Amino acid sequence: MNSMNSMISDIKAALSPLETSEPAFRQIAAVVKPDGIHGALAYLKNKGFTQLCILTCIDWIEDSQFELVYILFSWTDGIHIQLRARIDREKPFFTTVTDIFPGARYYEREVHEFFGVEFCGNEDLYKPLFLELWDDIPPLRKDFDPQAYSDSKFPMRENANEFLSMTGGGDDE
Amino acid sequence: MNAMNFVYGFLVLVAVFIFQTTLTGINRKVTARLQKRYGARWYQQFLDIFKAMRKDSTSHGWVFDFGVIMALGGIMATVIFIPVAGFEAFPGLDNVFVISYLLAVGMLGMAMSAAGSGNPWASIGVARALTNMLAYDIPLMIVIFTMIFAFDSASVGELAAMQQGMGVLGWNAVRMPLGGIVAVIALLGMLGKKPFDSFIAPAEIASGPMVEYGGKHLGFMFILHEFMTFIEVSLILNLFFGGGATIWEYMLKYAVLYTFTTIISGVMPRFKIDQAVKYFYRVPLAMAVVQGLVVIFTGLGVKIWF
Amino acid sequence: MSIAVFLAILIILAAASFFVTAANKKAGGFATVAVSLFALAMVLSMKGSVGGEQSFMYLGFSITTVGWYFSVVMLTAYSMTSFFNPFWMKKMIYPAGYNFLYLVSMAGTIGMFFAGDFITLFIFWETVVWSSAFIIQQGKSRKASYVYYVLSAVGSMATLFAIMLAYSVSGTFVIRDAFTGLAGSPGTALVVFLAFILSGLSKMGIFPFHVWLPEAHGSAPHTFSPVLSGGLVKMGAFIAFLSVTAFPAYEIFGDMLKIMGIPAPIYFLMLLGALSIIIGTLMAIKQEDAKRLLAYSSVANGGYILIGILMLDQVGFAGGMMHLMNHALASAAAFLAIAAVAYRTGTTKMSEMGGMIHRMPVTYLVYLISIISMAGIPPMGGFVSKWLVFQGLADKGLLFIAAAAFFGSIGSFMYVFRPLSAVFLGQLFTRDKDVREVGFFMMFPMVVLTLLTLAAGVFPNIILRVVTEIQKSAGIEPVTLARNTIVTTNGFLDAFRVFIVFGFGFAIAFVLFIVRRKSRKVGLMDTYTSAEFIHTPELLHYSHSFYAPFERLYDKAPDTMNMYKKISAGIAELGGLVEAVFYGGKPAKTIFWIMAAGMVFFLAGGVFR
Amino acid sequence: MLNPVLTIAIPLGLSFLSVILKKKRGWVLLAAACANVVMLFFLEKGEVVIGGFRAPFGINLILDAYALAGMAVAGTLFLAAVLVSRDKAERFSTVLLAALAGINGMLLTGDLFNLFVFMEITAISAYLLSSAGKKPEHSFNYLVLGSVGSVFYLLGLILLYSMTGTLNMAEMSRLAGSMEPAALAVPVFLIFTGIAVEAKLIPAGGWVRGVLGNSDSLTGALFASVYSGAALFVFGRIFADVLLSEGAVQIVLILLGLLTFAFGEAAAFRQTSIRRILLYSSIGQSGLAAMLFATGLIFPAVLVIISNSVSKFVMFTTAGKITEIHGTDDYRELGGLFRGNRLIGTAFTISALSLTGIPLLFGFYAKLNVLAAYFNGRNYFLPAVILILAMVEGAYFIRLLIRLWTPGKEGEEPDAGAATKGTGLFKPVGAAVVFILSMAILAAGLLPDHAGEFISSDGGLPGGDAPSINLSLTKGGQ
Amino acid sequence: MVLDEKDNRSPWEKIGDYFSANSVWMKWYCTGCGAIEMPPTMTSRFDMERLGMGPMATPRQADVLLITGYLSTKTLRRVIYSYEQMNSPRYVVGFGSCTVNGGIYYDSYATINRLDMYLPVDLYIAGCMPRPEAIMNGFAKLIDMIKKGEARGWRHYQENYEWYKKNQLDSLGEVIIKDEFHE
Repeated sequence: MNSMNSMISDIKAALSPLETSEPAFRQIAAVVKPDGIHGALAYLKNKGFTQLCILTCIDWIEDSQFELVYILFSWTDGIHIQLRARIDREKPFFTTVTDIFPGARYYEREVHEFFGVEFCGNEDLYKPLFLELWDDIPPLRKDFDPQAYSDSKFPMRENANEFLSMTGGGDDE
Repeated sequence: MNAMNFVYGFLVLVAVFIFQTTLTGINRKVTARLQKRYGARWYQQFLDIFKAMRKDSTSHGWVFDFGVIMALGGIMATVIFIPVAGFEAFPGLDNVFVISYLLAVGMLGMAMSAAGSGNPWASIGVARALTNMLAYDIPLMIVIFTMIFAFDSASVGELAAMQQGMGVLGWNAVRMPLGGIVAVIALLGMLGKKPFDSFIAPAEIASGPMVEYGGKHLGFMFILHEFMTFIEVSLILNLFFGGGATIWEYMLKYAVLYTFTTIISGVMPRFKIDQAVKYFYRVPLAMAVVQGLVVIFTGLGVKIWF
Repeated sequence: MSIAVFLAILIILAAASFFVTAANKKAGGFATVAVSLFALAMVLSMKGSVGGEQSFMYLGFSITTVGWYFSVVMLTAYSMTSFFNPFWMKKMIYPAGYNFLYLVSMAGTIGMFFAGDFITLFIFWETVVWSSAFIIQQGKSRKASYVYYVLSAVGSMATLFAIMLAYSVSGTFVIRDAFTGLAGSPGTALVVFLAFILSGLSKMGIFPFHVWLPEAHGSAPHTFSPVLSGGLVKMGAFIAFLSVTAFPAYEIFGDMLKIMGIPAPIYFLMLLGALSIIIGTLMAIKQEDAKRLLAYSSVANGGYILIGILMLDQVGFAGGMMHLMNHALASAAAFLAIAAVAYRTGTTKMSEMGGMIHRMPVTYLVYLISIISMAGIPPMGGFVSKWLVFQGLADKGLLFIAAAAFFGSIGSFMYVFRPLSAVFLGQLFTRDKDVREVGFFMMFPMVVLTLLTLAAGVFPNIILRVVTEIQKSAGIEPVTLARNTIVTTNGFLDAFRVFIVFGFGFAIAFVLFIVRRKSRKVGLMDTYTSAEFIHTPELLHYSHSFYAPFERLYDKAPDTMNMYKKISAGIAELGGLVEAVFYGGKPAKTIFWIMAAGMVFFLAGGVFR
Repeated sequence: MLNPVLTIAIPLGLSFLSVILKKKRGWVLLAAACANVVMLFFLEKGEVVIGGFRAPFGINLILDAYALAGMAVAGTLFLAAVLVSRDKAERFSTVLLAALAGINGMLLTGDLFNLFVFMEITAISAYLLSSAGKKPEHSFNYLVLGSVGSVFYLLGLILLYSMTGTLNMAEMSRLAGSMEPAALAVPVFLIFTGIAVEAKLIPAGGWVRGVLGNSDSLTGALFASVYSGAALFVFGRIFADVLLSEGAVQIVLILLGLLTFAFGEAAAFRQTSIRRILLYSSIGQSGLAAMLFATGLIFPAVLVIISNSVSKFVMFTTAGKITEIHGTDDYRELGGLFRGNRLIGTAFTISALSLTGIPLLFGFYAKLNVLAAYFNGRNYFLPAVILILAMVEGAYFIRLLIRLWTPGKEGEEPDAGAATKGTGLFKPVGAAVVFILSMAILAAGLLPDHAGEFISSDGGLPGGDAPSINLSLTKGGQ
Repeated sequence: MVLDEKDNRSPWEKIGDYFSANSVWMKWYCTGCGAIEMPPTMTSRFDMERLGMGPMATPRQADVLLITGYLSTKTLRRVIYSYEQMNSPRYVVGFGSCTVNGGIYYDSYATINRLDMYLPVDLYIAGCMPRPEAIMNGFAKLIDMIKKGEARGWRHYQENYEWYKKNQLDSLGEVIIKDEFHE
């Protein structure tokens, strides 16, 4: 645990996070200011956290905030680090980290597609990634209503007879 | 060469089709029983073929069709040349090289048609099939070569006839035991049975060359497969197991030999294609060369029974 | 017309074509067509005058059946290929020079085949070598021409050595007399035999001289590769023929160690042939360029021809002699087909093309039939000749050579299929959507060669009759021919009946096919892709590293080219050393060496007198 | 019939005249060169005594077929060189005329000391000429080695004189024949060294790279064909006619020739500069000729010298011109040079191919004779070596030719646009001369027997050597 | 399925249907959790080969398209593509409640609710998931239907192609996607 402790103290000293915690064994969570993310990632990459496991997002609709979560892993120490930062939900703009982790390009596209967060500097941001031909607000936002979407797009079966009548002809709609 | 030859040839084709397709059905049952299943009906193979012929088909251009016809045509011509229990529709054309190379016409036609579909799986499958062929054919051809040298004949019918009349001891598989083993292993490769079936690996390359065939094209491929099986098993049977003095003996031996390969393949896993090549060039090739040297330099196996 | 006059006319016509081309490129191309067809007609008409001896100044000619046969093979390749010339003139850097050298090398081959003595043989041999070397450099690679020339030179120099050695022993240059004079001294005879056949080996691309074929065939102008592969390589076969017939190798080496009845030196050469079959096959399988692939296939087929000729028996020899005709026809046609494709698409890289069958069906059929013949599949000519070679090998029990022959034969299915699949079958690339079939004038030679290949397979006895005459003149028992049948001790082959039965099978299959319902036509891109949408044909075409799993098995095998590179580097290194030691520009050093030489003189004069 | 002395006296006299006639000296040079060639046809064969004393006591000149062949080659090529580079030759008129006199003297003289004198005349003119390369260092090296060679030669002469008491060649030949061969080892070495410097043989050819590697169209041609041809003729005169060595000494001589041949070809193989390729090739050919002379095979050696001199003349002249015009002679930078100079390219190609021994060119006849001569002597090792080295020679020449003819990158079709620009390497006269010489190679190659008879005409060469092989006698059907 | 249509097949068609019924080859589209029920059905416990059924590698060879579970819109596009590559006569079997009415994914933004809106389903096998017994039962029913000429979904698809196409476009936008990953 010494490496953990020293890591935490290092992080505290270098990144001055808003708060730190240890959510699980060999995991560190640190909340930083949005504009500190870039520096923190660069610093941690230097410290051996060479892998960006994931970039994801949480929609805190009550606080009107998006929380971006970067999870890094160090193959030398075996430690995961979460970096969390909250940005304004109404103006969901953030800078890309592809200059530090080129692989973040696809994570950012994903977050953009599902939450609508825009990462300035990512060239491919507006290309579709998962959702083919999506035509509504980003689906993982809390204010998106999947039931309504499903009802509007995918007809429900109303009763058993409808299916039975299908083989007789498709003119019942 | 007159009209009767062609009539005989046609009858041979029909008979071979019925016989081999039935046998294939029975062997499906055998495989099922090996796997503790009940298995398909014995005539299931006929149903499958006729069902395929019945269905609509899709074509990817003229070479796709032409290749199929060429394949089946070449294979059927080869079937006509195979001597069965001393009977040949066209006497004297049963040269072993003619048969093995005419067989290649069919394979080339199939490969052409498959690659003509434009599907990369088909090309990969063909590439593997050809590699497989290169693997099994060399040891087998060395043994056959030895046999031709030893008996001064390249005629399949004559070679078969020479082994008859001495019971089991007359069989080349017994006279040349290593060669016999090589032949059976090569037969597995020729038939595309496990462990040498990586070229039609259904789950990996979507059944390889067959990937784009449906309907009558697929039916043709199944008929082709039956004929090809007949040619390959007959070749080994005639050359190594003495053919048959009568048609019944021939059929019986044939059924036993074919079922034997099915049983072996029923309990085998699958070689990767390069593993298959390595295997054939290690064990069977060495055995074939040893057998060849023994026969050529000592005459052992050729003369001691004479 | 005497040979000398004939050759002189050809040379004059070659010069004329030079000036015609200088005036009008296309007309010059047509001039080569006319001249080569004229030469072919002349040679064909010479069949009657076989047996004559002629001389002109210091050149001596002798018209033999075998010379006639080789000339016909050669001129078929030349004349058919020349039909392509007019259309490629604009791509040549020296069109006039190309046409001139094309015809000069053609004349050279005729002179060589009809040579009556070694000096004539050598003169024309070298004429062909340098003229073709200067043609090859007009293609894609200068290095190819260099490699070609150097390896040819290895052979030429060895041959010259052999000629002079034979001359010094027997005192004549006349081919048969010079060799028979060696009968008394087997040691010298062995040296002469090996040195003489070396040029044949290097020309035929027998291991270890095979490295020039892929370079030269692959990089020569597209209109010259067919000649190289279909024609010039056969010059080596001629040398091999002379080595075993004019040089009575079997008699002279009769007392030596025999392996399966073959004298050891000949068996050794056969092993080299077998090795080239294996190497040619393996290398052809892994080529990415269609022309290089065909070049390696020529290496393998050269092995068959060599083995067949060296057997010098009733059957195998006939097979070897016939195979050189069959291979010339098939390989010229295959190279022409690739040239036709390159004419339309501008590339010969297999991974850059696909689906040409939908745009160039005739070219496809030409290529198909020629490769079927090369792979030795009935009913094409290549099958008959390979069959004869196999029969001959089986007769003699040459196990290892037969194993190599089988390997090459089965392996050829692999490499001939590859361009078929990659270039002609598969997906049609977007870039080639508007490609058209080549015009009639280029299609004509391809179709003629294809029909000849087919004819050779269905009526092989037409060619084999000439071969029997050659066998008679070489003093061996000719292969037995019935009306349609070739008879050997191990069985017989009736190619015509095989063809008919094949047709019968095909007819049944065809009837079966058309009685069933017509199929639905779908596009090439509408294929099973595990249900994924793919819109780019280039991505749906499997052609790169076609036999990757198999290639992996031998990708670490040593490359013969490296050996030559090492030799070349060694000579250069020695040169560098010499330069530094003797020519460094420091007088003191030179004087030191003078003194050293002085010491040697003193020692020579005083000590080792 | 003219007295052979005139061929020495006239150039020498004109050389003094040219100092006075400063303006017209170019014409004087041309006239002398022409006169020299014309005189060759009218010279009286036989021995000429100078100063009244008959040999062995006096000084004499010997004009036999051998000397005539040498003078024909040297004189013709000298004239050709003057014609091709008249402007350059003009500046060196005096020197060149003296050199011509020296060369003729070297070839004609029947006296070993006179030979020394003529050699010195020639050598001094060569030193002066080599300074035209504007690289004094190389001229200095040449001067040093040349002087060393002269000293060695003189020492050898003194030794021989003390041993035999004569300097006359014929007398010396007679006396040396009866001497213990081992005793000749030292004088042979000393004299060998003296001539080897000029003949570019190992170990004394250290100056060649510097001088010939920086030669221009005039000096290159003169050094590589005229001087070196003459020197080799002298070498042959001495070692195949006068001081016939035997046993170990002969083997050492052959070996040195062989080493020169092999090393020269190997060194040429790695060069990229045209002139260096050519100079090492010349070294190799000199080695071959020396080897042949040392074996006693005079006729093949003469053929080799003639073939080499003519070919090298064409090639060195061209290479010199190329350097002058394009500023470099690295063939990798000169791709497609001959595209604009096809006539000269053809001449160059014919010369190179002849040198590598392609049939129907003169070089083939030479090679054939060399081989036949060795085979007749039941020597099988040397022909094998010669053929292997001929292969090396063919390799580097074909590489050079291909590059010079065909522009464009490796792996692509030739690109006419990438060809080295520029036409007209030569002025018309020069081009004509070069082309005629190459055509002569071709003609002599097409009619080899006539050429052979022409060279060995009238009583043949010393030792009665005649063509080893007559192609007309090898016709088929006999 | 109770259908009151007359059996108006020709004798040749009847024979053909007999063959089709006794040799049913399936292309599994293993879209969801149902795929895991297939191995027991196929292997020695239940052995579907008894009925002449078997798995096939490609849609060209197959007679039945077996949809084993929920279908997201992305998957449905590919299923439709596969179906159109099959040769007639071809049949579709929906498998599990997700294909019937969306199952537990009824309100998902990404999965469809009714398969028969987009493809002509001949037979549903209900259950979440159906056990192998149910599957075998369903197959027996399918074979029976084919034999009697009642499994005519493929004809229905041909005849009502416009209707199916409209449904597909309504729910999916485009069937065939061309983007960065599919070019």
